[in-house]
Amino acid sequence: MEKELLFKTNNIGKIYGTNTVLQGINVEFHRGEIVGLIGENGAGKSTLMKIIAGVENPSMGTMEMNGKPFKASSMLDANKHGIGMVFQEQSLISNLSAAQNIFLGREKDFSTLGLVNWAKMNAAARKSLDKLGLTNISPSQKISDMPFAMRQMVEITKVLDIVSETANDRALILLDEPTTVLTDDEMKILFEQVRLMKEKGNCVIFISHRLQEVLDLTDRIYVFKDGHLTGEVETKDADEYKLYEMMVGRETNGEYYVSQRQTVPTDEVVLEVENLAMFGSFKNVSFKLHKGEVLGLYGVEGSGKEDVCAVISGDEAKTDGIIKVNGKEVKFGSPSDARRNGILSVPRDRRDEGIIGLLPISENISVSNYGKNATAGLISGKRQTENAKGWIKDLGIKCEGPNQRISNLSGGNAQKVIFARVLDSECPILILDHPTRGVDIGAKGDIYSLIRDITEKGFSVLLMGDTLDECLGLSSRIIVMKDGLVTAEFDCPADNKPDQVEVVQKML
Amino acid sequence: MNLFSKKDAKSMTVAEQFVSKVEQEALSNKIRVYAPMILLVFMTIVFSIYDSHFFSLKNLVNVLGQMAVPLILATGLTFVLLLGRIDLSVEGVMGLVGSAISLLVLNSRNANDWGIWGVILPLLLGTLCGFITGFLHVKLKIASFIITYAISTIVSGVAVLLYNSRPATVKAQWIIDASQTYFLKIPLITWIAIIFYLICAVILNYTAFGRAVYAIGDNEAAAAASGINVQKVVIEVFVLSGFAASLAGLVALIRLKLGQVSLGENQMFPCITALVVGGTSLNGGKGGMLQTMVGILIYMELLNFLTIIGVSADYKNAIQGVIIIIAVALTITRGRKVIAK
Amino acid sequence: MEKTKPSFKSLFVQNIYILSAVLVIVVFYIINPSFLSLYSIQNMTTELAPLLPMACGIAFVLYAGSIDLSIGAVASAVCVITGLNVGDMGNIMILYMLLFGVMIGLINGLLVSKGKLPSFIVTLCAQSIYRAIAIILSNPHGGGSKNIPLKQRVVVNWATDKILGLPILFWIAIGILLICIVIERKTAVGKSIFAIGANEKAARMAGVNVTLTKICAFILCSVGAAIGGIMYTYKLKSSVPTIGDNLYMMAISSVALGGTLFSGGKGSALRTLVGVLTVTAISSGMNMAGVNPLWKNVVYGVVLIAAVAINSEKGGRDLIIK
Amino acid sequence: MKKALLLFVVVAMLAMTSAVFAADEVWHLGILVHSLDNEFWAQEAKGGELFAESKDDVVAQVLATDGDDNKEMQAMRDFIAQYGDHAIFVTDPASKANTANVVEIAEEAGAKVAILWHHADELEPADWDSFVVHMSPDDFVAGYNTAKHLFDLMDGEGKVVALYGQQGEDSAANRYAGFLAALAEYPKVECLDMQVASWSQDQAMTFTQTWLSTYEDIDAIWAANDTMGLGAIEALKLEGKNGEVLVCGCDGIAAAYEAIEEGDMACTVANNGYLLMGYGASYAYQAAKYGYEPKNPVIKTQAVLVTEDNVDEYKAMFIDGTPEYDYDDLSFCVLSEHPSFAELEAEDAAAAVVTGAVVEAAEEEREWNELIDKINAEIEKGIENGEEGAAEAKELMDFLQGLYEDIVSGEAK
Repeated sequence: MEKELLFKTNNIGKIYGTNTVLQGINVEFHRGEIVGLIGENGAGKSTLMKIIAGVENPSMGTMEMNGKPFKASSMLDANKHGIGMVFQEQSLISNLSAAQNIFLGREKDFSTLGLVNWAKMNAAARKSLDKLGLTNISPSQKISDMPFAMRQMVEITKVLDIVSETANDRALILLDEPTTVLTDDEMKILFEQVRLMKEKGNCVIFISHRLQEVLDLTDRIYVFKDGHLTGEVETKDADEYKLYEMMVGRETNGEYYVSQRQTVPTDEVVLEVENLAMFGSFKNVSFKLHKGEVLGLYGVEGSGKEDVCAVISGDEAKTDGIIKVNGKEVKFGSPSDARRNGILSVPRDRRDEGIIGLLPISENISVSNYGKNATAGLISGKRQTENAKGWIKDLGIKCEGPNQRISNLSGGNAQKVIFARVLDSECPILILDHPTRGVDIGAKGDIYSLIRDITEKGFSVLLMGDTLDECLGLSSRIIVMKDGLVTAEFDCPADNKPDQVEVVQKML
Repeated sequence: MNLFSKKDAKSMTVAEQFVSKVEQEALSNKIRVYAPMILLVFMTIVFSIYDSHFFSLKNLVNVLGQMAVPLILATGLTFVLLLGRIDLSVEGVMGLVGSAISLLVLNSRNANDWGIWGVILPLLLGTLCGFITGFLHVKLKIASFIITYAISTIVSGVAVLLYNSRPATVKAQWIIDASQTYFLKIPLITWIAIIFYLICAVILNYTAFGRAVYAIGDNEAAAAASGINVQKVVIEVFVLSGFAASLAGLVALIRLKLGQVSLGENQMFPCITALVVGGTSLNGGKGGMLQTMVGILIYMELLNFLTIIGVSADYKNAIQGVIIIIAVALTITRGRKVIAK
Repeated sequence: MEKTKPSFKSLFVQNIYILSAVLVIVVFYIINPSFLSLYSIQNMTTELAPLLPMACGIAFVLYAGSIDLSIGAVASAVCVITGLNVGDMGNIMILYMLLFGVMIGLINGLLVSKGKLPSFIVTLCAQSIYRAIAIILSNPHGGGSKNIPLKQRVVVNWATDKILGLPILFWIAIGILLICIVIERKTAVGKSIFAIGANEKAARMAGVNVTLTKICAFILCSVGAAIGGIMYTYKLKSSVPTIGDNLYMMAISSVALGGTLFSGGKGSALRTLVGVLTVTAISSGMNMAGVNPLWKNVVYGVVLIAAVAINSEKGGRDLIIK
Repeated sequence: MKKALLLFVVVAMLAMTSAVFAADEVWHLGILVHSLDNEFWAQEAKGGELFAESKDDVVAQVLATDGDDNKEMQAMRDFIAQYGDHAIFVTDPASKANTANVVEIAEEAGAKVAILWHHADELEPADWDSFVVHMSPDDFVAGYNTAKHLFDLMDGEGKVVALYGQQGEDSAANRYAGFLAALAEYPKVECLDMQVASWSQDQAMTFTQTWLSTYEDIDAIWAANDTMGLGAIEALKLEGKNGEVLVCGCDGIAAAYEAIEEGDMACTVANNGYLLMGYGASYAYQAAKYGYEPKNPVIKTQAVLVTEDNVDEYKAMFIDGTPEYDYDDLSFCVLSEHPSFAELEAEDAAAAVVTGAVVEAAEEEREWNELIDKINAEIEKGIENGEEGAAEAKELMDFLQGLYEDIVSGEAK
């Protein structure tokens, strides 16, 4: 059965300055289907979504919706045409209620003489939430009082509501990694809803890094690489490996994690944690980190692993337990205390906690260790620049030079700058908190070999991997956490990685 | 922090700990929200005990009368602060509008007698000033602190030019009558302020515009993504603040009859202080009309009390400063990682 | 390798802030050539001397993304204390007053960084406190300003002597400017201030000691204000409890004029110098051009808006600067 | 050779004479006032301008100082940068202390300055070349007189409250000191409270309202200036107590006169900015142009207590019109209500009669005599050198002598 064409693009492209991020994209979306969009970070899929949703203007090409030329000047405009997008980053207003967020910008429907009838709005919100099975969310509850997953659901509700209102089941809904912070149950509800939307004749576009989800949910998959559309497959013909191949152009295996260079940890303990606890997050956590070792910390979101890292990096305060560095007990009030004791982290949230956007690359590298380029307390700008140039070369950071603003770099290159910063700090213990999150696969490989390089030099790494695969691949040992407690510890020698299923059993 | 014994905390599972932590946070948030109100009640009780004059009907009516100008200004500024911006131009606009009205109604300087238009046109002029401020702020992308300061210097300069150094005294009988009109023992100007306050409370809480103000103050990018025309709302807020300043100018003129720039002097910083004491955040997004009222009441009571007990004028400002730092420290909401700018 | 030469255009855009000062000076020179006479230049440099350290000081707080409204009052307090005592105690007062500045900055900084209170409110309250101190201290002397007795003026006269035709105060101010440049470009503290202003969370995670850095910024600011106050004493040879009442807005607006961002993370002492120069030139120039005093505020406001609009960097910012 | 020299001398001489007679020298008067947004200061500025209008060779410019010492110095220097020693100043100084700087700057540039209101301790006009005169309606006296008037109306008995001006300002302090001095003279008058209303009408009103609710029986409110007095009156009006509770002001602004007419205000002091600054300017001008030095350079001007008895007169003079003064008659302004200034008045009146014209004539004569002496010396030299030259010179000399006499007699007509 040939489905009715809902939306198509003709040779869409996008250029930022001299940088072409998207080129010659021709995609078609039909009514009643779910289309997956996959590709590495920076492959261009997010840019395409933004163009369709009216957030960005295309540099070239045209689009058609319902057979008519389509051009959205703003997101609101796109909404009116029946296109709605759920963003990766949270875009809710935290001090407004769920109902107010869902109908933000559309209060007119509930107002008489400009005054909004909140009861009416809450009732409408109730209805929309119920439709998605979100009976546990109260429309009058403030967003700031909700857990993250709940917020995400409100966001999805908001978009679905906007679009279904105007599009009469001819809507195009874009979901940009909606599942990152959802629990399994929530995910199931979401998937059900997405399928329901599809049944009604809408089209849903689904972006996710979790290939299994894509395979579960979609009918058809577009694959992007380096700003080009490189493939299109029917989901029923695809499997995870095939998709990997299409995205990356190579298979994932031990090679990928440079396992042959995995170090065998020495006996020297650099960091020791005894009965560490943070009230309401984890307790009784004990482990030892050896010199030259990569110690993986794994668990689901909310298992407490994030807070273990936060406490060790000085970002959060522990409520109990002991941290010892090189056998000496230490107390951290802030990350700067931790740094002074030789511990520094690569934060997970790169944009918020990693890069210092207004400053150039060289300053971003030196910020953790100004003293390195200083004589008698005075910093030499020249030495700082030379230092930055050295790192740019060593880590292969693609940039115009050390004076370029870091905010103009791509995710992978910005992350490499952050790596340059922690390495430049000469701290022997590094906490890598999702070091490859939002980094394209090429840069990922670079980061993996970099981790091998530094452990060979005697640095010790506490790693929180983005995926279990990554965590297992990189670590010499892995600690699994569940509900705030350590549930298992596995040795992961290069030639004998533990079975993934075994690990997963311990964390769920 | 957990007030129960440590042993208890240790024996709980992490999940239980989490629940109790969330509960505690919710509780402390609630306390924070109500802290200004608790402070207000506490102050009222302590002051009344300390000096019997304080809680006398006469004095309360007094405080209400003096509240008119600060309340109007603070109402307008609430919107500006909710956006995370600041408006230093209100003093200048007050002076300009007051001076302009005094020159257009029956007065001691010239032969003008424009009647009600003599009030309406200056109010529009002040509102226009607000528009210009907002427009320049949005279009030239100049920090609100600086643009509003510049506008303030300009409009107060214009005001002095208008009356050419010799301020006019209002002679229009209806304005003089207005200053001596009372309902329920409360002066008319205070009623004007209260009505304006209530209208603004409705605007803030029951209109799309009000929601948009919160949205922009909390997360400008997200608000824009939700289809809110950020620039338009920002300009509108400055227009509203300009109107509030104009109305405050009118009220101050009704109170004092002499139309000069100094009508607006030393009004703005106290108002902003009062707003912050009431619980409005200077970073935007947090606060509301209730907080504004509480803040203004706290501030007015403090001032009134210090006058009543006759604190030496030399020390009064210093004492006031110390008390306000303490009050803000007690009432302000801060997370552990919240940045104080 | 990827070394690209900065284009003329980008150089021009980067340095456009100098243009406003040049423009203002040229305009006033055309209106009245004696604007650039030696005497007039001496006058303007004397004028600029106390304002420059104050502006340079508060610039650090602005780089860090905070604000300090107390600098005027601090200058008043310092001016009063110095003026009343310098005659008897001699130039050692300068040292004491610098320490006083450090103390004030420490208190402000602690309240802001440790107490997590908004700097706007903390320094607004500090303003009323130090203003009160200035007044209380001058009260036993009949209130108001009090000049250093003529006999004792030898102690302070050196400051207005001239080297190379320009007053010593000016050279000191330039020296302080240079120190500020060194601090912001060459020291960890200065760089950390920019880092926390640009992205406090990230700077914190990178191991920058945010508390200490903020305190340092406030100390630098208050010391700048104290230096300004001392300079006013030496320049006016008297203690003036109201000297700072308008100064803080003047200092803040001159920093803004130079194009320093109020949101933090950007700016330089050289920009501040240009801003101070422009402000001084405007006020001197208007006197010399015979502008009616009634119009002065209007002209000043308009020039301020125009200059800030031209000077501030806003490339690539979608959001409106708050 | 000798002829050439002589001719040069003559031409120089004629040039000088013409300069003296043609009076094409222009004096630039810098009028330094706090600002123009206050009625009294505007009155002062206007006074200075009125004086300048009365002279052909004076150009005035108003320089506002915002009450800021620093801006005042800057404005003076800016002015001197343009006009050098042809700048003259009359200033209502930003502060007492700053007058020392004002004088120093003027001294350095050789510009004459008249200072109003305050002058720093130890700073006496007599010690300085450029500090011509200090004129002031005494703030202390003003505060004293208004307070005394209030207390007299109260029959020397009752309760009073006081509104203080801006903290840190001299006028505020001095007026309050006057108030306290008067208070000390009336033991039965009790001062219930003093508050700092910073010259602000709004604050004064607020304080008064609070007082009215705290104290039952206030008889009078002493305010350090008119604006604050008017604020107090507005508060009284709300209680219907205007006219009942006595209020005073100071400065003499239009609204205060109206309040006196309406019976709401008991008294104010007409500080008379026109007179103060106009005559101040005149002193500076006379000193700069003719080298005139007043015999007693510390002058207390008339600062009249305005009550309902004389309000019409003062309103007509200062508000509805501008007073016309003969700025050459420097004796006019030297009056004072205060007894302690009686002798001053007499002395200075005598001194002040010696005004410009007399000095001018004396100066011209002196210059001529010098010239003639020079030429005579030249002739002496010529005689030594030879008969011929001497005769020639003598001839020329006689001619010149005749010319001079013609000119002088012509001038006299």
